[in-house]
Order: sequence, then structure tokens, then C-alpha cells
Amino acid sequence: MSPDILDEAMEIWFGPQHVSAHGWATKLTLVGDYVVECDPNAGYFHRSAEKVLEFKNFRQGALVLERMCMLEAFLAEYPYVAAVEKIAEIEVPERAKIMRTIMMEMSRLHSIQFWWGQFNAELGFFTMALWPWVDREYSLDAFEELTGSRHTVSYSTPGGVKYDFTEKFMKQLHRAIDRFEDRLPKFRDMQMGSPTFRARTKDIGLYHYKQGLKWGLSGPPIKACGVPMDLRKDDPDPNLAYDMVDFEIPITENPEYPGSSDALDRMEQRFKEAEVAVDIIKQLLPQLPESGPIIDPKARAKANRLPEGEAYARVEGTRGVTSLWLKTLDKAQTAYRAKIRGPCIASYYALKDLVPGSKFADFIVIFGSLDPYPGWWDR
Amino acid sequence: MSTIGRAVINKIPEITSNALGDNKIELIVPAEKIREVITIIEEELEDAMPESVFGIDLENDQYQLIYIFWSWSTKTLVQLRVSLEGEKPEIESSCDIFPGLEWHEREVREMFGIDFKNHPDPRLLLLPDELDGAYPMRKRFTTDQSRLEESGIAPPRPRPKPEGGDSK
Amino acid sequence: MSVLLQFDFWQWIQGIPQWIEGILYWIWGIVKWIIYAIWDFILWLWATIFNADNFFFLFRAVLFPGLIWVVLALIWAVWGTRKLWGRIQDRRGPFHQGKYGGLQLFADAIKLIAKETIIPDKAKRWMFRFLPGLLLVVVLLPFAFIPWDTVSAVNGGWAIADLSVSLVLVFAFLTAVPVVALLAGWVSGSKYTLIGGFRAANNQFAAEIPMIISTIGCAFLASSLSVFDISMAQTNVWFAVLLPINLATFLIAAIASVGIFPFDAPVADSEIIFGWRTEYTGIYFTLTYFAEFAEQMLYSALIVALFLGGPNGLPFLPGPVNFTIKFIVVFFFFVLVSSSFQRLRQDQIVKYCWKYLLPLSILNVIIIMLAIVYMPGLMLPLLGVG
Amino acid sequence: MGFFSVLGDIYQIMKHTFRQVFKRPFTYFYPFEDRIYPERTRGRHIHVREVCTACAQCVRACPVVAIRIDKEDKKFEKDAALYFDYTRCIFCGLCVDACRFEALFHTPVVDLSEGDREDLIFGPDKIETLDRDPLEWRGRRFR
Repeated sequence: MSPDILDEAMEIWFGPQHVSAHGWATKLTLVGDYVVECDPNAGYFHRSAEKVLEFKNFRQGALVLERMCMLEAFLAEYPYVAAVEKIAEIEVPERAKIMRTIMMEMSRLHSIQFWWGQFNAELGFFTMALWPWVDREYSLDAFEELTGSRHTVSYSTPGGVKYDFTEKFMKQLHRAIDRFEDRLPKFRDMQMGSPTFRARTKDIGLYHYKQGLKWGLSGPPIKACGVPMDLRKDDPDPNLAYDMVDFEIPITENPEYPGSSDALDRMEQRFKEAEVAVDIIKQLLPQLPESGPIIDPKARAKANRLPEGEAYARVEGTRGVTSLWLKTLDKAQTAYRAKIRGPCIASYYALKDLVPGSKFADFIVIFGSLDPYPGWWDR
Repeated sequence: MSTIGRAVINKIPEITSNALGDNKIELIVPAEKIREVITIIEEELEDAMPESVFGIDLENDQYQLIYIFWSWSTKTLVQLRVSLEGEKPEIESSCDIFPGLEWHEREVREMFGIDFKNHPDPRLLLLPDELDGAYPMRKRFTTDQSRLEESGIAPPRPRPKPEGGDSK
Repeated sequence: MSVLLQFDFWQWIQGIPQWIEGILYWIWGIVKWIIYAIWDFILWLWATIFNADNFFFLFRAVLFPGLIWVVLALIWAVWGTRKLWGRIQDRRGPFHQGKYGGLQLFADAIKLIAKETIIPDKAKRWMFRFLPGLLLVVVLLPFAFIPWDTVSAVNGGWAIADLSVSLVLVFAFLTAVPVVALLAGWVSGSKYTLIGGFRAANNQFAAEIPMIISTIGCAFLASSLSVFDISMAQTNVWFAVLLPINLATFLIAAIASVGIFPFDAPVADSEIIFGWRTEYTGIYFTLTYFAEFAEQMLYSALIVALFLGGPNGLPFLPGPVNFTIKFIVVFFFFVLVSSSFQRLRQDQIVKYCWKYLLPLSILNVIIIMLAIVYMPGLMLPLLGVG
Repeated sequence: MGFFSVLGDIYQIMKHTFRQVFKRPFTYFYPFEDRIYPERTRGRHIHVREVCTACAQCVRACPVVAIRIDKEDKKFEKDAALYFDYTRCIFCGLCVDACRFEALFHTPVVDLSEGDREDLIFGPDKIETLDRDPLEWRGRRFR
């Protein structure tokens, strides 16, 4: 930057303690109301998960990964389980595949509902912040009924799932879905129809999907640009039941700038993702066989000591591609090296090139619309 | 072999490649050729997304660096494997080609000590300042293992048991 | 005759009692002076308080429509807002203290007063301490000119005071509030409060002009600048019926200059933590927090007085009761609006206020002028009967 | 610009918030009312010493090593005393799965709060029974 601007610039820390800094610290250089330079730095949530994974056996590892993102626990723990199943060649019974997919779509739904509330709270609208969180309580009750814990569910293990669907759980599952569906038109009015929301998010944080891909963005921030990039269709996982469902990858077109997205499109995109998630659940529920094994009996023995090998398992999380690269030595009880890749670092560091030029109040909107979750990156 | 694999091979013959799955390919790349391979990937592989860069410590100063790229339009996953040795191995930084790799490279630098030459801002990414030179992800960095015996997992390297046989 | 000694020792001795007597008289004079002073003070106090009209004026100023009534209404307003926000956000408001959380406000007040008041080291100490008090005073003073009763203050009504130009005086006080906010933001020394202070001033420029212009309509129709006369002119038809656009622009401009929800930039808690009030803790926080609610109450009282006919309403109810019912309805509308919209950016606030509110209110003034000149009959019912 | 469509939107929003004012709120009075916890809730543990055979599988299965076993302190012929350290426990349920003799259960009691850290280590006496010293507040008994 030219020196004369620098001397009147004001450096302000959007520090870790800030109300809506999501646990990261960003140093903004402001000239007047405009952000001139944005320097994101992470590391306040670092729990050295990859080092911890080297001391956890293969039935405990999923717990570490699940705490990377408590919001989508079913989706977060799955890459570890899939990597172990790939190395140990464990088959998963049909019923467990469907149960896993249903619970992963439920966790996607409630993670999107949480993000709704958080994004509206950042825009200062606490009414619409708490309404989605009320609907989310119904799915949390369903999780607690099924697995015994609302967030840290630890549901899938190598070889299948731990708990079976009970009658009460099915009732609560339907209640959560119906509650989401009959409040959706009301939320559309309050959200997309609100003039202040459109004023705050139109043409804010605009980027082309090619630039987004170069930053490493994936998931909703790219699908909002009209690009159907979704692992559920591009790289379907054998141990999940996405091939049993015919669904369309939801994308949002931006009329003025084709191929790119702004904060309004990203909100519209998440509306569609929630609807597709509910649609998948509805298609899968009748295909669930009444009875049958939910875990491969030999899996527990196989998962104790793994042969030598490397595996790379990925899943389409709510915030993007979530993956785990696992390497094990021969007959080892613990992983030799486990690399967790979360989607949120790309969205946080994309701010470095995305925010300069916009106003100070828009930094929050861009930051929130990319749905960053510090647990995913700082590990 | 997928098109990208053939494209890279005929440009730089000494790269060996093996297929990992139907649409995944792995290329073993010598350390000094890494920038060329990545520029080829950037041109040839359409819609390439840099997923991650990470190191593996194979003890006695043997390291491996793995780059992963995913292109959703051609549905191919390219995994480059670079092996390095030495106390503080060196490699060129390729974050000007893919800006997404910049923070992954910073993390590998602070965790493994693999230095990326001419990296734009080589600060620490995740670690506090006290752990600047400690490189915690190396196997040499021992953590507090006071209650490891109770935890039921054998120590990471199976030590030969004095009384033989696997008692646990 | 004996020889006169230079110094007649005996006469000197006889003089001592006189001297002592003089001292005693002197002391007695001081004591009398003190007693008389106290007595005069008591007489003065008795005269000012228990004199017929003075007592009544003091009662009105301090007790009913004055200080105690306004502070109680303030506490009720804060409690009502928190309960209403709760209900709108699908949760219960405060309920632990008192029957329906009624004592929650007193619990908060006691806790906040007991809390330590931290003064940041970069802050200007004296101004930092002085401004919250000034802010609350400036906001509470205009309540003196609100027409609580149909009978005017001079001949025995419940209103406190009235001037021929009380509308202008109320706006003089109200424009001072954002200036105090700007000063408080600059004086507390942190970057966030500085930005908050500038935003408060910016909000002021945006909303001040449309607010004042939209009250010109009422002044025209009542042909006087006193709030009491304006509310008295609305005995049989409320100005809200005659000037709906003025009511709308005044309402929106009032919301903007108070700084609540859609125009919430000065205290945007997700961007600049708590705006210009971030550094205030303890008693200073209470003062500024109450000042914001007092300002909301003041604007809703103004709307009731200027547009909804103030004390005239149901004939069998006394004036203040009518006023309070309308006041509660308008305050409910304020809370409803403040919990229905996202927050606008600062430059959008200024753009909307100047691009939509200002031309609308000026257009309204022109319409009123044309109506008065070309429709002489319009003014007859108002003035003839009034 | 659709000035009147904006007014229409604003009316819609205000209608929603106004109607919400008169609905029953979702929250309840926590210490006085509480929701029914499902029976699979992973709360604090109960150790049944009659069935326990001191095989220490639970100690090995715990990812955070929160259980300490003391084999000498026997109440029945083959059991052992367990010390649950609730400052470390993450309530993952692996110890209950690992126990083949069904000597360890979860209970839906999740409100564990103590004065200092030592009380959070539940020794053999505290881990077997659910009743704790009663907590009185506002004339209601909670524990």
C-alpha cells in the first residue's frame, strides 16, 4: 500500500475475544470505514489432534475427530471410520449404511440451522437467530434418544453403527423434519424477503468459483456459485447409501455475475441444502429394512490391529470437503500418521484476498457467510 | 492411467506413477521438480482444488511430503509424494501457483521443520511462540506418557517384551 | 486630688467585667445569627413546599408526572422490553426475581451499582466519569414538557411546565444526546468506542433533519410551537389521521436517532462490541443503559403528544391515564420494530434517511401549507372548538 | 424501485414477529421444571460391584484414562474398587461397551457440579449409589 495511506490507517484487532470472531484473531487495517488490509491468523483452538490420534486405538480415534466440529458430529467422525474400514477391509451391513446416511443428513440439517442463527446474530437480528435454534432442539432430542448424547454422538464405529433405531427415535425424527418443513415458508419471509437482509448481503464478498477453488474452498461456498461440486455425487463412498437416493445437487445461480456468488447466494444455497437433506432422509426412511445386523460381528476383532496401509477417506461436510489421510504400520494398534483436513481454513484465509476494499461492517457478513468453524482448522 | 498422469509423465519422464483407485492417481515426484509438476497440474487439471499438503516423519531424518489435488469436473484425485531427508529439509514453496497451499505449507514448516523457500510470510500458524523450533509432529517430540500403560494401547513402537509373547 | 497615675489600676480592674460582658454579647450575637439563619431556612423551605401552589408544583415535578413517575416508567419499560424480546424470540424473559421477573431490574441495578467501575488508562478520567450523568440528565429533562393532562400546567393540570416554544426546546435537548455519545466514544480511549461514537454522530446527521421537519406539520395545524397546545388542538380529530406520512417519517427518524434495531450501527454488538458504551462498567453502564431506554420512552411520549392527541382520549378517563395507555401501545410498537429487522450498515442508514425520509417529510410540509391556505375550512373545526 | 413491495415485505415480517408474541415460549424454568432425559443418556456412571470381576477392560477402553482401579479393596470375592475422575471423563460410553459383565451403566443424571476438583473424583462409595446430599433452593429439593 502506498505509504501516505498507511499513516492515516488504523489497525484494529478483530481479536479472539471479540463477540463474533469465532475464536480466530484477524488484524484489520482500516482507512476510514474501509478495510485496506486483512491479516487472519488462527491457532487459538489448537488441541494437537493429529498428535493425539497417534496414541488412540482404532475404536477411540473417531472420538477425537468428532470433537473437531461438534455441530456435524455424524459427518465429522465418519472419515476416520471409513479410513479404518478401507485399510482393514471391513464390510458394512446394508442397514448400517442407510442408518449412517440418514444420521449424516440429519446432522447436516441441524448444522445448517445452527449456522442460520449464528449468521443472523452477527447481523444483529436475534429473533431470527433463535427461531432456527428452537427447531434445532428437536433434532438434538432425536440424537440424544438414539445415541445418548446431543453433540458428541460417537455413533459410527469401524464395521457399522453402535445403536439401533428405536420407535421413540423415529417419532422424534419425524417431528424434527415436520417442524423444519412447516416453518420453512415463514423463515423464507423473514430471511430472503427482508429488505434489510438483502441490503446487507447483496454483492458482498463476491468471488468467482475458479478463484474460490484456488483458495481451496469447497462445499456451499462453491455450490453457491452455480458449480455442482459435491462429493455425494462426484466420489460416492461405498459404505454409504447415497447411490440408493436420486437427488439433485442444489446450486444457486447469480444472475448479474454468472459463476460467482455473494453472501445472499450463499444463504439461498443453504436453504436449498437443508431442503435436499430433508428430501434424502424422506427417501431413505422407507428403504430401511426392519431388522438386520447393524454392525459386522468380525469388525471389532479386525479393528484391533490393522495391517500396513494408507487410506484417504472423504465426506461432504456442511462446510465443505472433510477428509482424513491415515497411514498405519503393520499390526499396529494406533495410527502412524493421521492427517485431518477440515474445510474451514480455506474459508478463513480466503478473507485475506476477499475482504480488502469492503467496509468494516461488511467484514462480519463475508466472514459469517463462509461459515467458518475454528475447530476444523486449528485441530 | 488418467489423462493428467499421462500429461505429467511425458513432460517429465522420471516421475513414476501408480493408480490408487479408479479415479485416484499417485505420482512420486523428486523434490526439485515439484514446482513444474504443480504448474502442469494447474494448467492441465481442470478446476483443480488444492486439498492439502502434509508431511510424514519416517524417523531417522526421513520425511515425506504429500500434496493432494481434487478436480471435481474430471473427478480425479492427484496425490504427489515427495521424499526428503536431512535435519531441516528444503523445498520450493508453490503457494504463488495455488494460494490455498500457503497456510498448509506454513503448518508443515512449524510442525515438521520442512522449510519452504521464498514463502510469502513464514510465521507460525498454529503453535504458540514457545514451540517455535520444537517441531512437535516429529516422532522425536515425546509427549507426557505417564499414564500410557494404563491406557491399554501398546507404546507406539512395539518394544520387544522381555518375557516374550503378547501378554495383554 | 491625688496624683493621677499614668495607669489607674483600679479603673482597669473595674473595666474587666465590662470587657467580659462585651465578649459574651459578641458570642451571643453569633449564636443568635446562626439560629436566625436556620429559622429563616426552615421558613423558606416551608414557604416553598407547603405554600399552596408551590407544593402542588413540587409534587407534580418530583412525584407524579415528574422524576419518580418517569424513573418507574423507565424501569417498567426496561422490564417490558426484556420480557417482550423474550416472547418474540420464543423464550421466557426474566422470571427468577419477583413474581414475573419484576424485581429483576432492581436486582440488576443493585448488582451494577455494586460492581467496580473500571476506567481505562487511555481514557480522559474526568470526562469519562462526567458524561453518563450528563447523558441521563439531558434525556430526562424534556419529560418536563410532556402534556400529561388536558388542563394546562398553570391552572392546576397534571402537566409540569409549558413554554410557548417547548417543541423547539425538546428538540434542543434531543440533539444534544448524540453529541454526548460522540464525546463518550472519543473519551473512553478504545478504537471500538471511537468508531461507535462517530457512528452515533453519523446517525444523528442522518435522522435529525427529517425528524424535525416532520413535526412542522403538527405545529402548522395547531398554529403554535408548544407541545401542550399541539396536543390540545387534537381534541376531536387526532393529527395522526390528518398527517399519516408525518407520523411515519417521525417514527422512522425517531428509531434512527435513538439507535435501535434497523439503525443499530452505534451499538452494533457484533461489529464494535457495544459501540460507544463498551468501556462503561458498573454505575456508568446503568446510566447509559437507562439513558437509551429513556430516549425510547421520550420519543414514544412525543409521538403520543404530537400525533395521537396526548391526554384526550376516552372522556371518562383522567388525562394521564389516557396518555399512559397510548404511551404503552407506542412503546410496544417500538420494541416490535426493534426485534424485526437485521442491522443496516452505517452508510445505508444515511442513504435511506436522506434519500427517502427527507424528501417525504418536505413533501408533507408542502402539502400541509397548501391545505391550510386553500382549504380555510380545514382549520375551522380545530380552532373554532378548541 | 419496488418501494411498495418493500413495504409489503416489512408488513410480512412484522406480522410474523407480532404473532410470535402471543405464542407459548419454548423454554422452561430449568431448576423447577426439567425435560425427561431418554434412557440411553450417557450421564454419570453406576458401578454394580456384585457382577464386577476386576478385569480392568473399562480402564483400558477409556480414551482419556479417567478410571483408576484398585484391586485390593474387595467387597465381594472377585470385584475391585473403581475411581471415576469426572474432570477427565468425556462420557463417550466406551467403558460401558467394553464391560462384558454388565457391571457398569450410565444414568440420565448429567448435572455434576462440585465445589472443588477432588470431589469430582467419585470413589467406590459415591459411584455405587445415586443419592447425594440434598440440594435445597427456594423450598424445592433438587438432589
